[in-house]
Amino acid sequence: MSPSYAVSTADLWSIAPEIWLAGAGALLLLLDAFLPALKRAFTPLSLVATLGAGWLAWTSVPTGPSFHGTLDANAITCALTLIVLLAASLALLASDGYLRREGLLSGEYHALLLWSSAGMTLMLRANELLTVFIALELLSICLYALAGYHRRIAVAAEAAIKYFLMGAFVSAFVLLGIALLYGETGSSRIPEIARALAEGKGSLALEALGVVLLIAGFGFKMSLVPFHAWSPDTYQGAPTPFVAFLSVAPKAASVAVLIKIVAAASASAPLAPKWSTVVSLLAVLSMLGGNLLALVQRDLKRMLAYSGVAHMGYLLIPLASLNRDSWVSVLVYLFAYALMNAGAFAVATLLFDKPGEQHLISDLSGWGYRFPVKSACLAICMLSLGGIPPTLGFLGKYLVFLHAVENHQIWLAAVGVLASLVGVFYYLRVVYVLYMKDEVKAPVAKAGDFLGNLSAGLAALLTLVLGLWPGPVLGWVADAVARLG
Amino acid sequence: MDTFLQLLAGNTLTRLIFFPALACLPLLFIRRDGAARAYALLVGLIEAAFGIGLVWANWGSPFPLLRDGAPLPWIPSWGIQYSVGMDGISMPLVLLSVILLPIVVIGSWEGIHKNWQGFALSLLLLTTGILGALLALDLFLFYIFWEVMLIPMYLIIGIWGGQRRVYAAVKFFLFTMAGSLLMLLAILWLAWTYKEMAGAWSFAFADLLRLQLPASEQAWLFGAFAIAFAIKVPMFPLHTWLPDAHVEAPTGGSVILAGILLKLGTYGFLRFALPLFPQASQRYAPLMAGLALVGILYGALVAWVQADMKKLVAYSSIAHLGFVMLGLFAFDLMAWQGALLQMVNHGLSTGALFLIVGMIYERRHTKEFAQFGGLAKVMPWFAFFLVFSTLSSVGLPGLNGFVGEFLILAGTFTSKSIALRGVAATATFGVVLAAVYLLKMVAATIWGPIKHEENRSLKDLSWREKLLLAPLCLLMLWIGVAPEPFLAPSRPALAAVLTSYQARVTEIPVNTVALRPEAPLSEVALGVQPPGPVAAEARQ
Amino acid sequence: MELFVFSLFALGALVSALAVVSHRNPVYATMSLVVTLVCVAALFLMLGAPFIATLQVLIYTGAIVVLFLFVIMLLNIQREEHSAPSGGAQRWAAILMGFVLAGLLFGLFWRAHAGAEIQPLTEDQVSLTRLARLLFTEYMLPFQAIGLLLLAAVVAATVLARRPDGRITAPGEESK
Amino acid sequence: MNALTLLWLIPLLPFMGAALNGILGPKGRHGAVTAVGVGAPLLSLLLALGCLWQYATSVNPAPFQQTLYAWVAGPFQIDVSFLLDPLSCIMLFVVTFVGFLIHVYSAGYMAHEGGYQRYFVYLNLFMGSMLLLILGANYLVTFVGWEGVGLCSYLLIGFYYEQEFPPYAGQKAFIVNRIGDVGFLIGLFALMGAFGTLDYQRITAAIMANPDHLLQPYALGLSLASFVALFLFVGAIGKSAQIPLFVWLPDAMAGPTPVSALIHAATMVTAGVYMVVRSNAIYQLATGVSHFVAIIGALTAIFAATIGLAQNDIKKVLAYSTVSQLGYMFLAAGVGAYSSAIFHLGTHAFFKALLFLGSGSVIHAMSGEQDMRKMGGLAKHLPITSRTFILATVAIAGIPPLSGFFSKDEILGETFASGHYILWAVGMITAGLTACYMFRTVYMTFTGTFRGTHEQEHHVHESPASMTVPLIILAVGAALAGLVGIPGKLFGNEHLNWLHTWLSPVLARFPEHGAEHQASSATEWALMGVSVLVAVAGILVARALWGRGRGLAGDQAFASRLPFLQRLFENKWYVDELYDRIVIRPVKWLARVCWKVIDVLVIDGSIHVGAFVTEITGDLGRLTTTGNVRNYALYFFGGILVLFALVLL
Amino acid sequence: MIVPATWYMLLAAGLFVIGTIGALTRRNGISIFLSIELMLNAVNLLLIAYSRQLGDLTGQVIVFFVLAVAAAEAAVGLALFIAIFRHGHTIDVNRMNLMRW
Repeated sequence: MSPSYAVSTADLWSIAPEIWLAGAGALLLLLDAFLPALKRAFTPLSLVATLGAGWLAWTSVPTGPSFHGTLDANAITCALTLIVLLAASLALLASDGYLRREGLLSGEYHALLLWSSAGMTLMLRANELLTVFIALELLSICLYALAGYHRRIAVAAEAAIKYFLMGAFVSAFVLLGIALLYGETGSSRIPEIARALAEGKGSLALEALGVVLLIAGFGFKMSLVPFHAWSPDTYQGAPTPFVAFLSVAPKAASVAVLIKIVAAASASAPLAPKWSTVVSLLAVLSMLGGNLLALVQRDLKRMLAYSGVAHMGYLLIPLASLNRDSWVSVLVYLFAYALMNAGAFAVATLLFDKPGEQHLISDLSGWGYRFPVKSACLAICMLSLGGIPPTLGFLGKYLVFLHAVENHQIWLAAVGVLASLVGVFYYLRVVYVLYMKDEVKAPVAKAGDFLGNLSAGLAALLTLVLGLWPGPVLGWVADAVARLG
Repeated sequence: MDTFLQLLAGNTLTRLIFFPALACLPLLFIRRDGAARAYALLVGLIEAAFGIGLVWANWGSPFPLLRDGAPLPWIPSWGIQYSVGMDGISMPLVLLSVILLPIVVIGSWEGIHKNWQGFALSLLLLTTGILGALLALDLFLFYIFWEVMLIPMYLIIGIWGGQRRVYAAVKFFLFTMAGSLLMLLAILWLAWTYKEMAGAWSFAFADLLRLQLPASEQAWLFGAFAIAFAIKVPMFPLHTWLPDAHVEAPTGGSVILAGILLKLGTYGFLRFALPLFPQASQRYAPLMAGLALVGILYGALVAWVQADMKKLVAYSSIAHLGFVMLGLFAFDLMAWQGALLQMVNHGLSTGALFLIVGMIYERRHTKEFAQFGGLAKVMPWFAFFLVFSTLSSVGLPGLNGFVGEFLILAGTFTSKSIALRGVAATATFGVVLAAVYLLKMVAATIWGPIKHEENRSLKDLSWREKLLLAPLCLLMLWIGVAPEPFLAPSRPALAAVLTSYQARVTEIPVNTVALRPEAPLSEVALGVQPPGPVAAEARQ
Repeated sequence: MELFVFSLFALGALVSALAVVSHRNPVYATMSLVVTLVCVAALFLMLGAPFIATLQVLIYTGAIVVLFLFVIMLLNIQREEHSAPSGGAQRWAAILMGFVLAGLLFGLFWRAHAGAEIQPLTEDQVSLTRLARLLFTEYMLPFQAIGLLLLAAVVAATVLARRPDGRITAPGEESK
Repeated sequence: MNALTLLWLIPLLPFMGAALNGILGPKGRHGAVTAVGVGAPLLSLLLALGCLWQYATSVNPAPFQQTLYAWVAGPFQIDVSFLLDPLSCIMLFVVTFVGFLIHVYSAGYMAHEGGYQRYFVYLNLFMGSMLLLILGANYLVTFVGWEGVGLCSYLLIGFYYEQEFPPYAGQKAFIVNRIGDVGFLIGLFALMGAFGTLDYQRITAAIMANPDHLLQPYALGLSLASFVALFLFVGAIGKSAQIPLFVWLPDAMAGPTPVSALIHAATMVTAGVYMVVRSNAIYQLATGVSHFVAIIGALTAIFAATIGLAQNDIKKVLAYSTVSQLGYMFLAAGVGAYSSAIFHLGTHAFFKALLFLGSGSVIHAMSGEQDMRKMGGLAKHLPITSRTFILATVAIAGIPPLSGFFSKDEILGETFASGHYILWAVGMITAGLTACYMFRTVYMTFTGTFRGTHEQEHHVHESPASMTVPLIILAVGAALAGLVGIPGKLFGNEHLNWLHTWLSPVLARFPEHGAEHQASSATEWALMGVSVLVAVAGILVARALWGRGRGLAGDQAFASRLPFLQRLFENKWYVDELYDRIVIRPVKWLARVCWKVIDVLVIDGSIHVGAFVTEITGDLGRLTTTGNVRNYALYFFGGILVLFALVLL
Repeated sequence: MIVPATWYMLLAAGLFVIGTIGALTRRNGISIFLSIELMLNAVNLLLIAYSRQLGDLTGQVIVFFVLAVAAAEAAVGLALFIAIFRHGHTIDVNRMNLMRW
């Protein structure tokens, strides 16, 4: 036996997007150091990075396992990768103006964001727990730094430290979960863990604990109730354009891992029905908790944070009856969520130009007339978040509920419906504050932010257009799931 | 997509539905109030011409169903189609919608003081939603359009409304949303059941009609649909959003809301809830008829003690639509004819009343009775139109309201059920109450001595305002004197739906879901479908 | 003999761990952590993982703890402040739930592995070569990823520790 | 040219007149308005006369039905069609003739009032609706006219809209009528259900073909015939101001006097009688209900007469008199004397229109004063008015050979003959009371000394020719109309009673039900004598109390002797107050409860509570986000334990 | 006597719980972080114990990576403490509540 240490070309191609992203990040760092004059081009350059990575993920990543099975790519991971990169792109576009305004434009921001994306895309393809953990840490560390990126404001530091302390604490639990699964099943590879579970190898209770810990860990990243408490604080304090990324991309990557873990854990016959219960509980708690708490928020970003909690609750509904079709609902929902949530934060970036201050919804009063286009974008995103047709958000909810109905979990859909009724209330509040109140606060005049507007406009437009003409999206997703074999 | 564009270009229902929405695009760049207003009027007139032309062109035909070609795949993975069609049931309401559109624009000409662009956008999108919901033959499509109506209306109430507009708008939205989400669940369930039975997804109404459901399932599905529609109608006790919405909405909003939006609820019952769930609807018919009766009397009573003109008219809507609901749940051709006609009638007369209230509100900025009195002296034309519309609303023979109420009540009374006879007889008292509260309104506004000095200098209706009301009043008179032209086109459609409905009711109940055989497309859309051999098999 | 050594280091680890979590002075707590880490390293050694034990001592005690001390000194934190009263409910809930978790873990481990036969150490298990081979074949990807991770960490640390105006200085200076 | 083919024009012409005047607008020239407003009824009258002539002269006249178009088609077809048969012929003549005269009168009476054009619009509208009512070939067309006249009544009562009271009175009239109309409608529905048509001729034919069908139990423990008859009668009660729905008619006097004459005396209020007679086939089968009709009629007759005794407003007296006379008509219809009812309807139209127009002339002369206490001695100032008025009074009092005598006596005779002796007695007493209060009116108005102001006295003058000529024509009618119904039996020639013969085709005959009451001619003579005596007695009492220039002394005497009765009569038996207490207030209270309690408190309240609870839950929930990261970690830790517990369980 | 791996596991569990309690009860951010390091170390011990019991080196590989991760986390975390100290002159997590509710 002579092991080959050489990394095969196929293996390299399988991480081409990550290499591209990492390289681009490093390049930006270097440019920052040596050619600071190019600063203005950082955002376009980083967009080239995300788009290029997307293109690579779309065209070049071979399906199937690579790197000794630590990675496993398929059409779905490709879709998820694109969703992550979409969020990254939107966030980067939205960031440009913010960073300039605050005098924070530097390569580090872009590099960290790109690396974080790389961590996510890696994590969602990872098929082995150690790789998952490393990728998780990679993306987390970048996120911690980005959350505290705005050095001058205290809330940003506080946001970052809260996120960091929670993240580190949770990492320890995730690691414990990995250790338990590894120790009891004898492998850290997810397929083998599934096989071992199916065979009944190891202590069932410890394995269950391991799975619970992993669910909790990724539930934390997805900010599910009761692991959600950090997210409003962090979202509020962190730079707004970055939150467009933070509120979407890690959730997309985490849900992929979560599904893998739940699917693997369901291989164990005695445990299989439990996961449905666990996931349903988390879904119900998140939907209700998120919406109820969002209802009473006065700060737009906090409100969106809780709304994100609720959305992750909806997203879990298809997981409660996990089958191949769940992916369709999950992907469409994630895609919609990425667009509308990133769009909402992009608009928030444009409208609230005083970092560190509260993002009071009431400040938006009457701005619907002062900023017609931005407000329209925000309104569309809000309606989409509320799940009102003909937006993409509705389509997502519809598919999620359909999945529940299809799998005899109509009660879950009913809870979802109830919760979204609460949701509609606070999403609408933004709309009515925008259009139906008289202006209370004069906005600070500021230079146009083309890229930021582009980000918001693109997100809103896609939310609306794809909601009206969802055929391509759904066809593509259905195709991806069908290719899963 | 290509086919869709072709449809959009041709003289089709598709163009009728989407023309207002497409017309919004240029509107995005028309910022000036005057221009936006004129543009909206232009679009409204063109749309009305389209609508009338379309109906006119097909008037002579027996009017079974006008379809835009074959259904187009919209979301093929879930069998969701773009499929629209017009038959005798939707035709009157479509006609009403397109006629009201320019009238609403003109009616808002001076009442809307700010942001005409936004108002016109909302109005046009709303029209698309309404027409789509009326013409959709696919339940998913229907739901989409149903919800599309919500936002513009919400904005219209919330932006251009009165003092408590936000409360009213949110209340309107949440009530309606609550109902429609339930309906969504029911639609999903139906589609899934169909998939389980037929092996493929479909939301097409024609396909879902083939489902023969067990009683228990029918019950909750009907319940979900019924709640959604009952909120929209609105039926007692789900009606409290309506007075608020009406009071706060601007004139144009009230007209659309009362004129068309509420009808979507009753239309939904007639088109979807009854044919889809025959046995359940039969079972709950006493309840529904009872609630309709309560609505008639309750709405009338509460209207009587209102101090605000708009609130009074709003509560009168509850009473009037109670008649429609009663007619629908009589399951009698005459009653159905009356119900359908009454939907149009209510649109005309209540629409006119709201316009009139709006006119006086624009002059005096109040709608309180106590502020008026004796206006007939200074505003004779106003008085004339107010009395005319009121009489139509009261149901005076010779005007439209009577025809609808008469057919409904006569149909209900003569239907087979003895209990309905009592209900109809009791409901007839609603006619007295209508006179009581509406004449109270007339008396308090235009009769008597002038009590407030500021009323002495009020200007009578302008040409614009007279032109606005004249067509409505002419229609009221026409329908009242010779209703047959308005009844004839819908009769075959209603008769067909009723026949097939009764055939379904008398089917032997099934314990598990069964699938009826397929029927020809045109008939399916009308609901014609006698129980066939497959259903018979399912019984064994 | 082995039992004795185990007991010694286990006890050392537990006691110093308790000191870590209970000592008010972070410097002492950090020093106690060193003790724990060393004890655990010794246990690694006993479990046949000499390479990891070495790394533990080098990285943890040599680098990380030093970093901690450095920051503690830099920030000049002596004791936990007493001004804000610590939430009693939080403390007791934490301790209670901690005991629950401990009970669970103990119970489960005991049930799962009590009396499990342990194989004597083989050459393969302590072989650094095998470890390295694993690292460079099966765990090649994590290995590469950790490179990026460390790079990111460095960048992140510099980004975060930078002064608001962008200069990298000790925080103590600005207060003056 | 066959005039009958233009039958449809008869109701249409007044409508067109109304429309034309409406288009002319308030600024229309006086002459033009008059030409249109009076011209349209004139054309109608001429056309009607042509039709009547054509109809009467055709051999063996069969009912003429003219269908214009289908109002509603389909399995329940209802046509817009007109019917000319003996009954509608009579009505047509009365309505067009009296109507036209009153139009002419109005042109004079209203000449100087504001809203002249509006007045004629309403009046023409009324004529059209009334003609629709009587010419309708089915219940629906009749009902359209029925409510149409109600509307015009509303508008005309409220004609002086700038005052407080008239609009209120109009509203009251409309609403009370509507209560009756509900009954009418329910009756229609039952007919519709039973026969599938509302066509008079087809329904009658169906009943004649199978009378037993109508005797089947239907609802409320009634047979179909009784059910229909009862509810149709409810409609008649409302329209014809019978107990208990008569309250609107006295208030209706707030309208211009010609209107009172036309609508609230001659034509509209008699629609109920017309409708009952029209439905006589059903009423004949509903014997119980017929009794009820008779009782109501008799009660109303005497009840209104008592009130008439104590009224001081000249128009109010006439109004109660109308109610009372309508009671007679229903008494007749109730005892099966349908042709007598129509007879009295016709004669009443003449003399009551005359009375009202006379009173209008008086009021005109008195510059709008209606209180008889302020009049007196007007005979010398108003020769034509006073003479015609007195003639009409004599007619209504039932003094032969004036029209009122024949018709009233026929009713009483038929009542007696049918065995309703108590009702007959009531009718007799009423006849006495009628004579009494009508002569009270005459005495208070025309005799004695003038009690008004000097200004009024100065202004008193006879009315213009446009008003007096109709008075004279009507007086001729009131005097001679009775001749169409000379009680043939007395002279042994049934056919002498032309009206009876004329109407007989309209009246259904059921061999087993309709046993003709035959009274001997001796009894007839005796009854006739009694009624004349009673009338004379009534007149003498009036003369004793109010005549011979006693002025108001009679009233005071009445009030001092029978204070309780006087107050009761003067306040109309407190019926309005009673309704206010037992109907209006409770319903209004209920309405407020519905609104304030059910709507606001219960429904909205529960929704608000729901929203509040939701928000409070959210508010409490947000307290969990303490901002302290250690708490968050604890939630996480706790969450794990809970989830794991869930898995273990 | 060879000490069975189970005992190491129990010890690891104990250390982990101590770390958890520490992380949850300390107010000083750095002390919390220290406790988290303790938790990581406990897991490391568990991994090595499993590795020993399974006779599989993967556990050791994981620990190897965890050490690196811990180092990276420490660097970032401590930098963060410096940053937060700049703003509030405290690293008491009880006082880091500019944002809540």
